[in-house]
Amino acid sequence: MTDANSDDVLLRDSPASPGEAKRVLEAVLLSTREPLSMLELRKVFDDRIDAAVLRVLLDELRGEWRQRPLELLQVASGWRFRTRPEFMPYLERLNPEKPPRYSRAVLETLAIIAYRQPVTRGDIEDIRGVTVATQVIRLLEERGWVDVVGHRDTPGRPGLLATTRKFLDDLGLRGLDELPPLEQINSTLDLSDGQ
Amino acid sequence: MTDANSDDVLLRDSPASPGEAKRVLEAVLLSTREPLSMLELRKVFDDRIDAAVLRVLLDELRGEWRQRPLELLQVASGWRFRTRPEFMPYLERLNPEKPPRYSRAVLETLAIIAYRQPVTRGDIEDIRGVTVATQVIRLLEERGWVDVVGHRDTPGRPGLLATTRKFLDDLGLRGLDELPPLEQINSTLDLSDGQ
Amino acid sequence: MSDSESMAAAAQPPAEAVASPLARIYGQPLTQLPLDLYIPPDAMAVMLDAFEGPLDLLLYLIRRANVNVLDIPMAPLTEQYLVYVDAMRSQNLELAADYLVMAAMLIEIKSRMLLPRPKVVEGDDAEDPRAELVRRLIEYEQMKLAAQELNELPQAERDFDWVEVWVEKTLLRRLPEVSAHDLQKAWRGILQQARLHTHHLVQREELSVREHMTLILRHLRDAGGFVEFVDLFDATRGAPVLVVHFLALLELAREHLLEMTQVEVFEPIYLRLCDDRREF
Repeated sequence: MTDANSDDVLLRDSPASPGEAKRVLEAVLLSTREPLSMLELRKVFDDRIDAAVLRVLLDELRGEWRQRPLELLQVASGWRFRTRPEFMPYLERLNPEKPPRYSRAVLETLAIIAYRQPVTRGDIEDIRGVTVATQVIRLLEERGWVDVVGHRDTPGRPGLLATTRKFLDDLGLRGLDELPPLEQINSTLDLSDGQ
Repeated sequence: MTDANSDDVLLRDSPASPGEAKRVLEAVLLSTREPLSMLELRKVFDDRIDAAVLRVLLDELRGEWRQRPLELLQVASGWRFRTRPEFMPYLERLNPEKPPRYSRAVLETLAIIAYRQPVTRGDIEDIRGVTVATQVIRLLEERGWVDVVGHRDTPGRPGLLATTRKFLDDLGLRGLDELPPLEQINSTLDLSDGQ
Repeated sequence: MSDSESMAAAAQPPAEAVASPLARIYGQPLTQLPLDLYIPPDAMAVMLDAFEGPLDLLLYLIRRANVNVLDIPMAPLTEQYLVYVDAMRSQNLELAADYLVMAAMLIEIKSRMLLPRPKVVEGDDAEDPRAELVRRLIEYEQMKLAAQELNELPQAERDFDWVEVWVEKTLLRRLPEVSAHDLQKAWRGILQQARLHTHHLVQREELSVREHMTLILRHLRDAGGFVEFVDLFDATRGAPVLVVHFLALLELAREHLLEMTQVEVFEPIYLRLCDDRREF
């Protein structure tokens, strides 16, 4: 697709113009609870819109919102509007319930699941060197960030934990490859006899 | 309040400018599903905004959204954004609901009015062999498919019902002669009679 | 991490004593050890919370001593570790077993370091007793840093809210759809249900006559119930339409739905709805 601007591209059918289609996209994306995949967005137009045109419209829409208090974000499951972080302090005044802030135990467990998935609880304990409390796993499961994707074929058949799509969505990531890269601490062991 | 424009009015404290305050309002109203009362909206600014200023900002915000796919509404319990009704059909495609159906009573009444017009309610009852509920007629009238075109000069002067132009339009017919012919019904019935 | 650092800093006596070295690490005298090991009793509980486990404590000790994680001086490290662990235990805190397991492991590694190691065979790496510990420390530190970075990503509900504008579902009243075919089916249903003689009720009906009956009634109603005969006909629509229209008119008269009046022959004919007296 070489079209830089959606105005050049005619929709195959209704709605009448790309501008109108963009307004439809905006309305739909602002009023939906879940991120919308390209498939769903095309369904909004009864599949009478090219994926490439849709892509251009979404990019334009994202651009239009650049200076505004919301941003259109592409996450793992699709497109969704979110408030910009600088407005959070105002929003928090309305909601006396404190947003979740996770302990180091929770964050480290999450990091191990995210970077080493799929892992068993035993794997996590090996890496952290401490017992992993059941509540920690449950907390992550209840947030919908982690779930059991299988079982390892070892005694006890421990559950294999992995991160979910919601985890990526909630952190504004499109895929695991967008996770911050791991610090390269020192890959080669210098096992000199010094001492 | 004589201020036509919020730019004249300085907020007593943060946020820095009325324009910024408007963006805050926008972010808060767009991300909250429930209507926000003036009290709550003032709380967003830690009560450091005059109710009158807030009022002006809300009016301006409503104006800014006039041409956009959402509208800022003042309802009984406060202010909220709402998706404009014309975008509902698109949203519907994401979660299609089963279309409602008319009851048999409604369809038969409509069929009789369509094929035998103009007819009185008594005529319909004669043909169907049962009483026609007032709601059935009213439903068809409210739909704009049926109306009273005259009265029969018999005791009680019953209204004569006929189908409307809208009925033809909604069914995609150019005229009543495009209704399926009744002979076909005859032949179907003949077949079943012959059994 | 900052918690644990500040903790240790608070625990550190101000004087930087220059004493005879307790041990030499890479030729450097180790004088730091005893100085920062005094931990105020009330800080102990915080201490346990501050470290995420023995690996975390070890990393803290290593990083603070600024030694290479790949070449850990086992003796002083073990010693420091044990001092911390003892201090923790002395507070009657239920010390996690993990800390004790690690203590045993450190002691074991330390003692193996003292044993003469087998000569390195060509192409075969001699296993350094610390290798496993180092591997674990590196992996843990990697995850610890990753956790911090994850925590810095904007997070739903904490740093932003998803947007979901209210949709008033009732605004869209979905109306049932009806097709001409539905009407035909309904009609068929009526007939079957009533078990009427089909020939009696259903006959070839000129639908257009019925349609024109409705048109005429509507025309009359809109005109206030009274029109002149000629106004009812639009000659431009062709003879067949005019005929059907006329037939409809006659049918309406026959059914007493309208009256035709004429004062004299060749005078205008007027049509009046039979029911129009209600209005006047």
